[in-house]
Amino acid sequence: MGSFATNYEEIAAVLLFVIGMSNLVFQPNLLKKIIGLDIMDAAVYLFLAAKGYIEGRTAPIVVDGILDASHYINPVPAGLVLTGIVVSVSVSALMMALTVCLYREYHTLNIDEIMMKLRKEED
Amino acid sequence: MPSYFILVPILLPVIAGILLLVFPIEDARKRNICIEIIVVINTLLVLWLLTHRPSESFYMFSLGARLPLTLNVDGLAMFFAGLVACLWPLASLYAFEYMKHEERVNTFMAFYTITYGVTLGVAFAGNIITMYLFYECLTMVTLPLVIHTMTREARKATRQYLYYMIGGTAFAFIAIVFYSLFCNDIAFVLGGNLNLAAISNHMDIALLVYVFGFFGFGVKAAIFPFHGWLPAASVAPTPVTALLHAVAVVKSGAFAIMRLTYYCFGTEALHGTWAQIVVLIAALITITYGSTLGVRETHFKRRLAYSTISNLSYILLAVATMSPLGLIAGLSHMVVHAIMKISAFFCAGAVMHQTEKNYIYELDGLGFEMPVTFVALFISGLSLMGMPLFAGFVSKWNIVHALLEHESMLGYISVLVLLYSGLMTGIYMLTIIVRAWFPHVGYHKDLVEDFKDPNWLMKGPLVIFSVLTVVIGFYAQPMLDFIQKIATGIY
Amino acid sequence: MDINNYFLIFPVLLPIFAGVLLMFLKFGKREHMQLYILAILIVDLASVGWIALQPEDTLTLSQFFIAEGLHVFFHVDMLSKIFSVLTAFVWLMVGIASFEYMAHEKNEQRFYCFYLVVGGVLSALAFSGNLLTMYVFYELMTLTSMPLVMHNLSHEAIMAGLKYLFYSVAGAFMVLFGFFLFNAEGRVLYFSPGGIINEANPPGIMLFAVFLMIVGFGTKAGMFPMHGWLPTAHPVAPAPASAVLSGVITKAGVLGIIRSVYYVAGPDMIKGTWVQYTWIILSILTIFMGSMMAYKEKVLKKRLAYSTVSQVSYILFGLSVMQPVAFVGALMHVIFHSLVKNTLFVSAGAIICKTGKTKVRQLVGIGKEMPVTMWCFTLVSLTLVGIPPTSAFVSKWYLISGALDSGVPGLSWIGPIVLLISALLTAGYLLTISIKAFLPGEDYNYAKLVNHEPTWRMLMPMIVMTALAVILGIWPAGLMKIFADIAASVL
Amino acid sequence: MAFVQNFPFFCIILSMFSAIISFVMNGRIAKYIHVAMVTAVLILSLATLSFVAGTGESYTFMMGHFPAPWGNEIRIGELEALMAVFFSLIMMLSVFGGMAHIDREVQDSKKNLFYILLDLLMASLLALIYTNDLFTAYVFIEINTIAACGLIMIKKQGRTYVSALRYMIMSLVGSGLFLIGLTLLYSITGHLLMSPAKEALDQIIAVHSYQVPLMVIIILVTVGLGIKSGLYPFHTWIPDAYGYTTPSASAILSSLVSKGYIFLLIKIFYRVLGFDSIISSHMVNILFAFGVIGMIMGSVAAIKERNIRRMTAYSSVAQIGYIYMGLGLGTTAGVVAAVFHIISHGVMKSLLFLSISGLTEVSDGRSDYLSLRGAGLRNRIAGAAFTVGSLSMIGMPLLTGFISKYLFASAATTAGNKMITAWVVLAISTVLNTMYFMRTVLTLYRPVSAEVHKEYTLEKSKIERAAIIGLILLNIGLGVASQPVIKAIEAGLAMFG
Repeated sequence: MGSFATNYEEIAAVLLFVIGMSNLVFQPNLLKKIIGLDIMDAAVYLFLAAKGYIEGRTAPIVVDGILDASHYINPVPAGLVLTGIVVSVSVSALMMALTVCLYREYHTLNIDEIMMKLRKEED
Repeated sequence: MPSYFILVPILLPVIAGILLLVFPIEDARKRNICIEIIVVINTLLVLWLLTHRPSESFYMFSLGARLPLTLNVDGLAMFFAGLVACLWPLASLYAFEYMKHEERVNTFMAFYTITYGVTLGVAFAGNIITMYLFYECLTMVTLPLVIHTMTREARKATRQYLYYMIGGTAFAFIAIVFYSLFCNDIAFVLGGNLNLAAISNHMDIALLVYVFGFFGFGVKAAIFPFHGWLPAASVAPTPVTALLHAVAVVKSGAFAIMRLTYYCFGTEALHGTWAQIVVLIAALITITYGSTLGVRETHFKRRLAYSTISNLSYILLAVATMSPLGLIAGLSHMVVHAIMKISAFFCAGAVMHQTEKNYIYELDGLGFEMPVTFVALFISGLSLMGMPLFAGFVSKWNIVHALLEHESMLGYISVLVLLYSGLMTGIYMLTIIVRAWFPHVGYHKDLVEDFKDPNWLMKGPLVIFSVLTVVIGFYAQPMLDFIQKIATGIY
Repeated sequence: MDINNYFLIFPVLLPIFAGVLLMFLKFGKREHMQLYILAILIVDLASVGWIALQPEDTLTLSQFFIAEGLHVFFHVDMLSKIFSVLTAFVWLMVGIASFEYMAHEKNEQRFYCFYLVVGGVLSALAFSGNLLTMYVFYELMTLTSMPLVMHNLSHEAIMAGLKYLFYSVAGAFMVLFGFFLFNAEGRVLYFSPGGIINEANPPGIMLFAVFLMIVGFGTKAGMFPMHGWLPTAHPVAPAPASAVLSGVITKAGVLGIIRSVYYVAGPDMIKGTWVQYTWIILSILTIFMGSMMAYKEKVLKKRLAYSTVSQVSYILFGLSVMQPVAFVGALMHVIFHSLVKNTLFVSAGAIICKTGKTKVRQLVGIGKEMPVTMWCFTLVSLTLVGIPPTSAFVSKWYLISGALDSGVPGLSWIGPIVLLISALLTAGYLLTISIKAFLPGEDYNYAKLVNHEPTWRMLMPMIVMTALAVILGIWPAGLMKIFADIAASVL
Repeated sequence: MAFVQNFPFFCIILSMFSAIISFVMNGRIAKYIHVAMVTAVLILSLATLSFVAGTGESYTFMMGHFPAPWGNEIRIGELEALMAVFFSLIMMLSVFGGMAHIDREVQDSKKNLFYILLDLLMASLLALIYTNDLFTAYVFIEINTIAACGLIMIKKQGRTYVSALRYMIMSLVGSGLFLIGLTLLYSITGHLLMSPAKEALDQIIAVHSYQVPLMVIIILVTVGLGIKSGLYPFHTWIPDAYGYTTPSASAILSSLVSKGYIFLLIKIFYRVLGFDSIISSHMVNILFAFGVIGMIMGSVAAIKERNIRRMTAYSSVAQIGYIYMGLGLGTTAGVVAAVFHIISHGVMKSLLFLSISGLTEVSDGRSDYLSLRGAGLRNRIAGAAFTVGSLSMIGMPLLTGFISKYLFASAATTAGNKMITAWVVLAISTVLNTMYFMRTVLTLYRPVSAEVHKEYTLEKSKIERAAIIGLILLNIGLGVASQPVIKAIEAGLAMFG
């Protein structure tokens, strides 16, 4: 059980991921869905960052002369995280837009009510 | 003769039919003449082709690896093609008269003609893939014929027909794929061409696949429990039911099974296995079932349909004996049943066409008003029940021979079943005759007396078929010799 | 192959063609038609007689093959001669008698045309030299005699006709099974005295086949369990029809059994097997049941029909014990019973058409009104009961003595006992009629006694047949010699 | 290196640029740009295909100046090139086929957006096909999702919004799972490029360490992509998404977008995780099971459906079931069949969706069963197209559907205990397909009295007809001359190894 003590970031990440995903799927409210989505993504970034971090090294930012690579942590995950953030931002923006459109149509944020109204208009 | 010539009789009717679809001919007379000319020419072409057979098979093209499309005229093809070619012109003659009062005759006739070509395609197919192709096409081109009247029940029947057919081919497909993978060479060879070495340790799977194939193709041959479409499909106009039930569809089902059994899987692989027993029993059940329900049915054409169900299984029973004798018997019953059943259906059609009577109990005393029709019906009835001196007896005789060849209990039982079904046939055919000729005292004569026999277009085929029935019944040897040659691979 | 052989089919074709022709002929007066029929019948009898006079086993006609193994073959031996002559003779007699009877029926002409056709078919049946031919004409007989049954087209007549048809067809198919089986054995089924298979302890299936053949032909002979049609069909048919039905056509069944058992299977094959025992038991049952039913029966013709059931089973019993003496007895009973039963039915017909009385209790004092008829009736009744020195006494004597030393365990003495009981019953159900007819009792009103005697045309046949029945009983030697020869040849 | 080798990269860049410049253009020009772009991509991909087929071996194309394992790169094999050709072709035909509808249904302000989305879709699909880098794959998955979502909601109706939302949620879950699987993979291999990752994994597998994480990775990646491609239990978004948007969009969505994910999955199976480990972990059996269930359930749902667009959408569920069944057979033949079915299903489905639009517009714009009576007689070409599509769907010989059926069935023969199941299910699902497609065809050709439907004056859009005819020909062509395609697929799979 020692591994739990050492990889607590991973555990946290996984927990967050599950929380976010369940929100995304089960929340009736659109905004909360989006929040769930963001939590989910954040969990992944945490995970990545934790993977990239190496005990007792500094961020790979050159301040006073280049030290050899063994002083720096792995920079790739950081890059990935950045990219990921960009992606997730755009996705949540799209979700927002969708939410706005839906609200204009149905004057509610509750997906169930929207469904009900949709059925009504269909028949 | 060059082998590509085989393609001509297949394409000619198809093209003609498509042309008719695109440029309809409104004047009925002109249309009939055109169609009859086409059909007759095609028949002559076929007969000529059969007499001058190309030596090698014609390779069209390949759908893919192991999927070549070839046409070939071997003995079985000769047989089936000859049968179809001889019956078709008569059938279409009959159809002209019958369809006089229907709507959308152009479409009908177009597809009727196309079906001719496709059926020939089934006959001439040189390997099982090609046969499958034409087999599927046959289903599709007969759809418009079945649905033609567009009544509710016609549409229902058509859907049923379609689902049964596709379901059947879907299962036959398995057998085809299996065979195409595990055969030495996919072309039809009498005696089968299965690569037994490759499947020696999965024999049961091969047998299972064969059973799939048998039942799959058996759907067209209306084997129990996949017979449901046939009685339902008798809502179609009579020329169609006659064709479906007597020549094109059901026969190509039986034909396909013969191909599968004798020319693909091979009898020595199948003989004496559980698969053989399964198919034999299925055929027996079908015979019993069909003839029994025929007695119960009071709708004229549906009764004949049930009779077809049982008679088709005579053929399958013969095939299921998996012996050369069986093939002979099956083929002879194929031709005999074609003749007598098409004549029976045409009689039913003539009655419906002249009197709008659909049910047996309405036929009281019609025999005196429509003598030709009912004499023809009587002859075909006797032949169906296997009366000696009529064609039906000859084929039944052969089937029994095939069954009793190996003295097995199942063989004896099958003979008993055949006799039972013969009795039932006697009951359901002769009751019609008795009604027609011996009406009860005090039947309403005035109701029937203004009816009369149809004109020669309808009568002609009837007479010809009846004569054929009697002639074969009296002197069957030439036919049997020919079939013998086929079954022993001389052709 | 000289011309005589072709003459063989003359007595077959002549009545058939004459009958068919009759369908289309138009006669100004009934007399003309009667003359025509009379002429045909006489010529027929003459030709048959001529054939009968030819020396033994010379006439053979084997020109005609349907297919290999299917051979229509005519051959004349002693048995054929006897049956054919009997048939032709009875046909003539009943024909003459029917002229008067049919006066009060409709569609006379149709009746006679079928009457003639059946006559022809029967002689063909007698001449047929192998099972196939026999089967063909057996079926034809069924089909052509059915119209006689359903002549008056009342509902029950038609139903009776159909019942007759289906029973007979069922029987015929049972026969067919045996036929198929023997053929599969690879034997050519030309009748030969003593049987062609005739091997001790044959395979069980063969025994089963023989049994089926016995039951199948037994259908026509009204043997239990297939006797059901007989009491239904005879009463509804016109009297002449029922006369020939029970007088001759039942004997066709007997002929069939003789042929299949003694000329195909061979007695040695059956002797001592379960087949023989079941057969004996069945015939005994039939004898007993038939006479009981006759005893209970109130309607005259029905009573006669039941008596036929029991009497024909006398014959079958005689055949079943497989013992020369009994065999002779059986054959004699064939002749006698047919004479007797025809007389009975004809007189019953006379009563019906003259007085319209059908029930037994109505016949009180009828002997006063139509003495000649009733005298014949009484005489033949006595014959049938078997009072010496009348004919049936002789036949029964032979039957019983044959049965007693046939050495069949148990049944050899149960049979005779049953025969005696049924003789008593016969007396019970026939003589009571005569007694009532002549001794109506004092409350019978002699005042309004009118003479219903039919004309000579009806009386003559009765008298002739009665005379024959009696005389043959007194001087049976000639017949017996012939039968003894036959018995010797087959056993 | 040969100049041709740059083409794949050009394709991606080209489509992205055309998207970008379309922003400042109006709808018409955007359309032209798009068409030009797709045509160019088609030609370039053809060139690439011929090149790769010529050399007979795949090559990697380095993006930027860092070699593997640091830099990002794309990899081009025969299969990839084939897919690119096919995708661009279908894209083109679908857009042509629905042109008139696009003009009618999409409001003018949004027209250029529509084409932008198409361009982006093209770009992301190409990238998914070519990329050799897992994280790039993820990024383009998301782009793909966004573009698809835009296409779904392009009609700007409430219904389309809702379906877009459902689509979004499902596919976000999917991509989330995929991403976390990815990161796990990275954490145990330390690589994101496929080839080095595979090498690392091979060592790991060789020493039997990290078995649980490997299992988790396989499950996460498969399930993630399965959800995105609408594998049976996760198919709920499909009918809405395909059912309501404009025909071209539904054609493209059903025949391309989901296929892109499947192709990526196959690629990952082969090039990262290794097909053997997939088999040894019982993932294939699970895929097989879900695929088989999907084949049946999708068709059953389709039979219940009265609106034929939704019906066709449900049939795609069944068809995707076919593909996963093929993968689940766990043999190369099965994968070949699956890939071929990706293509043939694309051809069939786009044809069906386009013809349906042609049929509905002669039936008062209604797509439910009853109002479609006789539509085939009113609009002959659409009727013919639908008939061909249906026949192909039920596996009529001479049409492409037959070939894929044949491939599946013959692949099953080598699949041991899955064989019988696969066969029977194939047969059953054929029957089920018949039950809804051919039933519809019969309805289409059922004549109705004239007063039921007013006379329609079809505006004869030549381009649409041309596209539909092109698709019909494609169906027949693939059915008749399938051999080269199959050969190409086999070769491409060989290059994967």
